[in-house]
Amino acid sequence: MTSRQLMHRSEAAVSIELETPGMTLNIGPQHPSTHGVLRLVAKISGERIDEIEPVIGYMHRGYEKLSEVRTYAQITALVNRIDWVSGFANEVPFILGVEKLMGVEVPERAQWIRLILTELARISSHLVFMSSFPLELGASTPLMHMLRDREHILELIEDVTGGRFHPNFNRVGGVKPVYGGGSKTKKQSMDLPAGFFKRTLKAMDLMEQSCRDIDTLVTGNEVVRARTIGIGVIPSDKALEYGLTGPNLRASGVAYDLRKVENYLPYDQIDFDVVSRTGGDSFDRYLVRVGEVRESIKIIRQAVDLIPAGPLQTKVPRVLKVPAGQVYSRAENPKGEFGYYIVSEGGKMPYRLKIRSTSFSNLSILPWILKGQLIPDLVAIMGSFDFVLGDVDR
Amino acid sequence: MSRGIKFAIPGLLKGMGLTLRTMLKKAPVTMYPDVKEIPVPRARGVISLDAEACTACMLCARECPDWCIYIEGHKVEKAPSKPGGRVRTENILDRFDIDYGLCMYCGICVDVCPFDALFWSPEYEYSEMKIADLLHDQERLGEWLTTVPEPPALES
Amino acid sequence: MSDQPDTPPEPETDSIAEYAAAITERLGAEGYTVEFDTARVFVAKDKWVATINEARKELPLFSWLSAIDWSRETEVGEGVAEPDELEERFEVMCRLSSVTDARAINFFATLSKDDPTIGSLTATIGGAEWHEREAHEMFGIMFEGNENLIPLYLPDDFIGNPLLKSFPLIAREVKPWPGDVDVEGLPSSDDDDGGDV
Amino acid sequence: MNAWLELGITLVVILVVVLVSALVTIYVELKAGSHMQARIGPYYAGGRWGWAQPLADGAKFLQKEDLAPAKADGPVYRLAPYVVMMSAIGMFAVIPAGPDLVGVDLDLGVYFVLAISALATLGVLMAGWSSANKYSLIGGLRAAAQLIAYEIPLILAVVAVVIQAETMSLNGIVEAQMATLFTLGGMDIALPFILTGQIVGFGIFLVAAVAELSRIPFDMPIAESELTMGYLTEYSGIRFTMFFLGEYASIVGFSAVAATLFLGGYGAPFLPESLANIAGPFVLLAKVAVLVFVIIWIRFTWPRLREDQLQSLAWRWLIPIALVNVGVVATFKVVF
Repeated sequence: MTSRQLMHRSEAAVSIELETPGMTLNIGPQHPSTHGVLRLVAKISGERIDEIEPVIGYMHRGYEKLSEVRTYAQITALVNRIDWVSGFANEVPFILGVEKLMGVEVPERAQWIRLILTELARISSHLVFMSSFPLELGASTPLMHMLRDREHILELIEDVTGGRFHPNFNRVGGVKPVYGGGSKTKKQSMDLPAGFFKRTLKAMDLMEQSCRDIDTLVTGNEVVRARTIGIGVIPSDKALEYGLTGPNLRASGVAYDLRKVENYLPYDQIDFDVVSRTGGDSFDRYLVRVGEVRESIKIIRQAVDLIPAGPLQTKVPRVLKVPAGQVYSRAENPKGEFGYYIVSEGGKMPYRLKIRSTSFSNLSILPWILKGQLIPDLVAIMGSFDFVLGDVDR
Repeated sequence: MSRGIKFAIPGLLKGMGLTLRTMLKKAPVTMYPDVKEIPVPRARGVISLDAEACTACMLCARECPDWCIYIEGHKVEKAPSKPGGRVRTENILDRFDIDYGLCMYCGICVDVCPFDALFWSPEYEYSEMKIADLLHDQERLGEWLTTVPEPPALES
Repeated sequence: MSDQPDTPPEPETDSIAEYAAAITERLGAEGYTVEFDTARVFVAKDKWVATINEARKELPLFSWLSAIDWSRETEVGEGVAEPDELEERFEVMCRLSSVTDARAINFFATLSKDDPTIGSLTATIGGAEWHEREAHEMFGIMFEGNENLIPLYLPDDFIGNPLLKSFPLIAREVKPWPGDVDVEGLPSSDDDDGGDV
Repeated sequence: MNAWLELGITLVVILVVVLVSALVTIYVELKAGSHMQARIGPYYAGGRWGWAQPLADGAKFLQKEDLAPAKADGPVYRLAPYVVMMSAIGMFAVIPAGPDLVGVDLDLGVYFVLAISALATLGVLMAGWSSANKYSLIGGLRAAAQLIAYEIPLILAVVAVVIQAETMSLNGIVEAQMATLFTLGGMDIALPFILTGQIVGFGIFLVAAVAELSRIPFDMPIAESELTMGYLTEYSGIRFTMFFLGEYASIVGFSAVAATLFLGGYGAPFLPESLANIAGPFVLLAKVAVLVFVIIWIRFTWPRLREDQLQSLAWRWLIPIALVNVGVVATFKVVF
């Protein structure tokens, strides 16, 4: 081998290196911005993403299979673990579906309690978003401030249901009983504890303050605006094609809110607006959620005025047997449309339960939206989607 | 930058004002092991057992989604309440264990108990170094009974 | 905050039943049922893709896609009410919904168990890819035209289709049901008390 | 032999100052940051207010295993933290804390400070490259790009000061700021450069210094939510401690340079000459403390920018403004 050849070889090696062939960057499943165990396999050149493949399933718990071996009462306990930051909102569509199948009428007061707790769950979920989204962008203070304020909401939920994250408060035909109801105790449903309304209204004032805080800290911050405005724009047709719902869809200009559309819980007696924006970028998705917290505050204030007195539980048999039939029941979860397709064959357990979880559909747009973005924008876009991995994997 | 420097600088400074104000305020922190928060009466902390009331009917063990309740019992003959009456049998509880390593705190067992034997207690300090120690036996479950609060007053 | 005026939705038809009848007629589907406000429209397997694409013109939101395994025998859980009369089959279901009012239709297509193959929607609905991958790994249904039918949740080397009724649930088999232990019957003699059951 | 002893004492003093100032800065960041976030931060270590938390953290880090990835470029990987640390120590060597209280009084002190502070980025780049980790690599490259962009406005801001002070010695610059500007009611009034036409330069210097330090809002080389921890990803134990101490010592170092160049250094109004060597360090300390607090305050309020936005901020805004600033200062110097 002559020295000439050697030189030639090294030159060849240098020119190959200068071409910088695409690098594969494995983001996750243990990564600070993937909210748990999402994994993204990205082909990048420089900091630009050429192609991205999300890998999910690290938290797949098989809830659809598990539901087939559980009674309806046991599934209620299971479903509020799907999207754990808004546990109560997951129970509602399931219990409504079972009630539809059984033809059970729910007393008014129980419906209003469900409504109030759903909205509390919505606020608490959005507060988690308002804390984690700035964190993705590098601001750590909103995280602590919003989690501090969420504590007020969790306290209210715990006051009523006994659980902060997993209320498991809904029962077919009403709400949770105090005890089993033996010879000494009467079977009695858990009504709202004394002073609840006063504390709720006080908490709502605090929530308004935290909305103002987040406006000061995040909305008005030029760095946030520079990082998010025009980043990750989803046009409405793409959003519909990928099944985006909730704030993610409403940020794209489609004012679709099941609370207005679907006839469930007494939302029709309440005056509130559907928050929607037209930009479809990360900043709009953030603004929609902040706006929804303000609307939820409005809803809860009205609900506290409107809630009637009365019974809480319709009589249902002790052993729940659900008549055969198929029903799809959906409700507006903080993250979007949450639905259950219940196939009953007349037994104690469903024959098949399809869980339409919101984050799963919302995340399915990731390969499309992240193509051609920069790595810092990936973080901003994913943060703006507000997903929970338990909700993706089920 | 999107809105021009006229909006940018005040926006940035307002945020700094908020953090400074927060710094000067007292932090809302409960120093846990020294100061303890009192959980609400309905808090689902731990399940307590009134063994006197339990009839070993197995309802809770059957309804438990996690299969974490273990009950054993035997039947005994009970003397007739009045002479010449029918001889009845009674269930005697031998073992009642809840495995808190498995329990998911759904409260179905408390809901279904028809004899007022199970109650929620808001106590929460029973973590263990070994998972096996989380299996609370009848005696341990009975100790929790003293911590069960009265149900709270209701909103009228 | 709202940029768009919130106009109350004006449904084209009075009820979901009438709408289901109308859309069945328009799309040339095989039939429909409506129960509990849930409309099901049955579509022939070979017209699946065309029908869904046609329907998306009026129901633009692709909500989800999944399947049901109708099986006479079940390994876990409760089976169907009358197994003898059941025709073993898969049903693929896809839900489209309107974004202005409550109209929504679940489209159903029946697949035989011998040939669980159906056209893929991914050409026009990008969001269907994940749902089809899920249905593929959970039920073993093939979606012709979806090139990327790799497992979504399960490990790559997983064997079996977990949501089939013939698939056992290991968690329920490795441990005996505590509820099975009934309280022991009367012992023959009172002094000999067998504690273990 | 006397010279060696003097050098030894100087070195020990500088090392102690570097370590203590880094630890105090870490503590202030922990504590002030916590309170800004409605927390209380360190509480138990040391008995009161958690004052010993940085020491406890340091002791913990020292016990940890010093890991290096199998494919790491060993010598470079091991050397990188010391480069960063050395750069921080080097800065402290020339900053005057009093007329005679200076490690080495260089005629080209400003030049030396800027040169040695840029070395830290070399250490960062070494760490990023040698870690055999893609996140580290991206972080290292970002740091390099950031250095190239922000060294220029930094130097331009300093050039204006040098023009005004007519010297490159740091002591000289402080003395220039202590020189009597005018007499008002029988009192000699001396003003720091920030009040005599360098306010723009001070702003540019501060922004560029924060960028050089990779602090929020310019912490893209670290960016824990994007690059996990950037070039620090693979480091642990003593080497991580070195990076950590180096980073915080650099914060103090840059603040001290800024205080010297723009805020009058160790000089204070109405401070008699005779006390300058005794009170000087405290005056400087007070000024440094304010600047350090502002840097921490910003870190706990703002999010981070994107790499290309950072570049456009430097090239499209800071450098032109800094050039104009140099021109204006030079014109004034020539005309008046």
